[in-house]
Amino acid sequence: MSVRVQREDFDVSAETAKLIADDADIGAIVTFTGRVRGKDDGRQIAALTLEHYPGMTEVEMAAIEAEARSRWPLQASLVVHRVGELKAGDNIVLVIAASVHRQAAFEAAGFLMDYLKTRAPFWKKETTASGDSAWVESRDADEDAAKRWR
Amino acid sequence: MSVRVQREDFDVSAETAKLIADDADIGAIVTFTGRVRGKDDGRQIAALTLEHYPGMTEVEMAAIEAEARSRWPLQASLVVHRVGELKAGDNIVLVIAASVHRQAAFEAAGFLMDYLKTRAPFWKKETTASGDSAWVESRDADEDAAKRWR
Amino acid sequence: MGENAAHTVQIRYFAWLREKVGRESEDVELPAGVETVADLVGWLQQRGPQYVEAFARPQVVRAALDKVHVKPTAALGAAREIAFFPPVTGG
Amino acid sequence: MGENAAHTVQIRYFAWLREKVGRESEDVELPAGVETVADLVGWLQQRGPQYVEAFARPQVVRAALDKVHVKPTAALGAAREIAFFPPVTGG
Repeated sequence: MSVRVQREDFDVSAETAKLIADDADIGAIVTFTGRVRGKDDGRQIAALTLEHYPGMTEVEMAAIEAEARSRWPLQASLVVHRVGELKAGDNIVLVIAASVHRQAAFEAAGFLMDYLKTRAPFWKKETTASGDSAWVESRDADEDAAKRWR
Repeated sequence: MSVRVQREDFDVSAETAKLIADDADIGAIVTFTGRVRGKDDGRQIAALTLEHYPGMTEVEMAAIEAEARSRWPLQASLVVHRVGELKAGDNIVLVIAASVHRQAAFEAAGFLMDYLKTRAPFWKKETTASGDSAWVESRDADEDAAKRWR
Repeated sequence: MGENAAHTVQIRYFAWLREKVGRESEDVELPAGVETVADLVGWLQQRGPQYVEAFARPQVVRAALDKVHVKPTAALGAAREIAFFPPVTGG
Repeated sequence: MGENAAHTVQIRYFAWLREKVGRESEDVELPAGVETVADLVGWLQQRGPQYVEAFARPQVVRAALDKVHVKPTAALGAAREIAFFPPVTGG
């Protein structure tokens, strides 16, 4: 039931423990963690810079989370997105969805990621091992993934 | 790439870190945690006993994991299932699926849970707060969930 | 096998089948004519009321031969371990 | 508004739009006739080659009015903050 934009890393177990506390109705917890890959289309990636639109980011993330909670019976949910300079292997994004049964938790977590990828104002710039940098282009696959929820 | 049956609890972050190590191709990690709920159909649940069929359990879990890996391009996967005496709020099962992109990780984690629920020889016995105990009945919803992968 | 050679198998019971039968396992010598899982269930039910009750609702009894899920029509063949249990409820 | 009252807005640029325009934001007074997001893009492109280049491929430029996603046909209305950015690539 919260969204955060932060520079710091996150810990999945610690975030889960804080989120679910002692809610005895929760039987299913799905987490998604997105990481900086060391390769993209064959290029060696040394670093990734995450830029965002402060103010709009939080509003969009909260709207996406509210939409998920209106569609599925969630006991708890969380979206954390990092910004700033990241390197290969670093965590980028965390989504947690907790529900009584697993179907709602799985679907809500997938929905949160699909909408986050296509609506939340974040942009990635890759720096390769050779020092070149370029803005990551959006993937048609992400648009297609988001469309299945309409 | 492994399955375990154990009495001890597990830690999602620690299991994830061990599993993915420094695999730089992994961009997406989905975890599922199943917990003992404090209520079931309105009954207050004090404890849950997990019985299994030693030998067959491990064979079935390994077969389910192998099937997932033949269907999706997974960099890593893990299934841990607890047995013995558990109480409300305790973890029961952990599934982790890691891949380059998120779709494979989400689908594989969902598949692993659906197949585990309908094929792995585990049985739950609930003890209510008033001391009554009864074997949990299988859910048609679990059979239906497993069928969608055929 | 089966048809012309009786052989000894271990039968294992789990969950409420174990409770109803009153034991975790037993070794039995399969008599001639007991060819399939369903045959074995029928034969067991002649052995006492606890077996009759355990197998009273065949639609909620599952079986495995040597730790592999099978249907009631499966031939016992050379299986050494036959297990009976309710539909699984793990996860 | 819009039709009969020019008003000052802050325009913000993100990612490669920011790099091509060469600034993060600017305050501009909207001239009469600039009613929609698309009108504003057309007007900006008259202000210099960096804008021409930044908006050369309109299909990869997205806009927000007061931090809400909008289409190019959206009326600027009383918006105080107009943002231009590429398709998002977070997550």
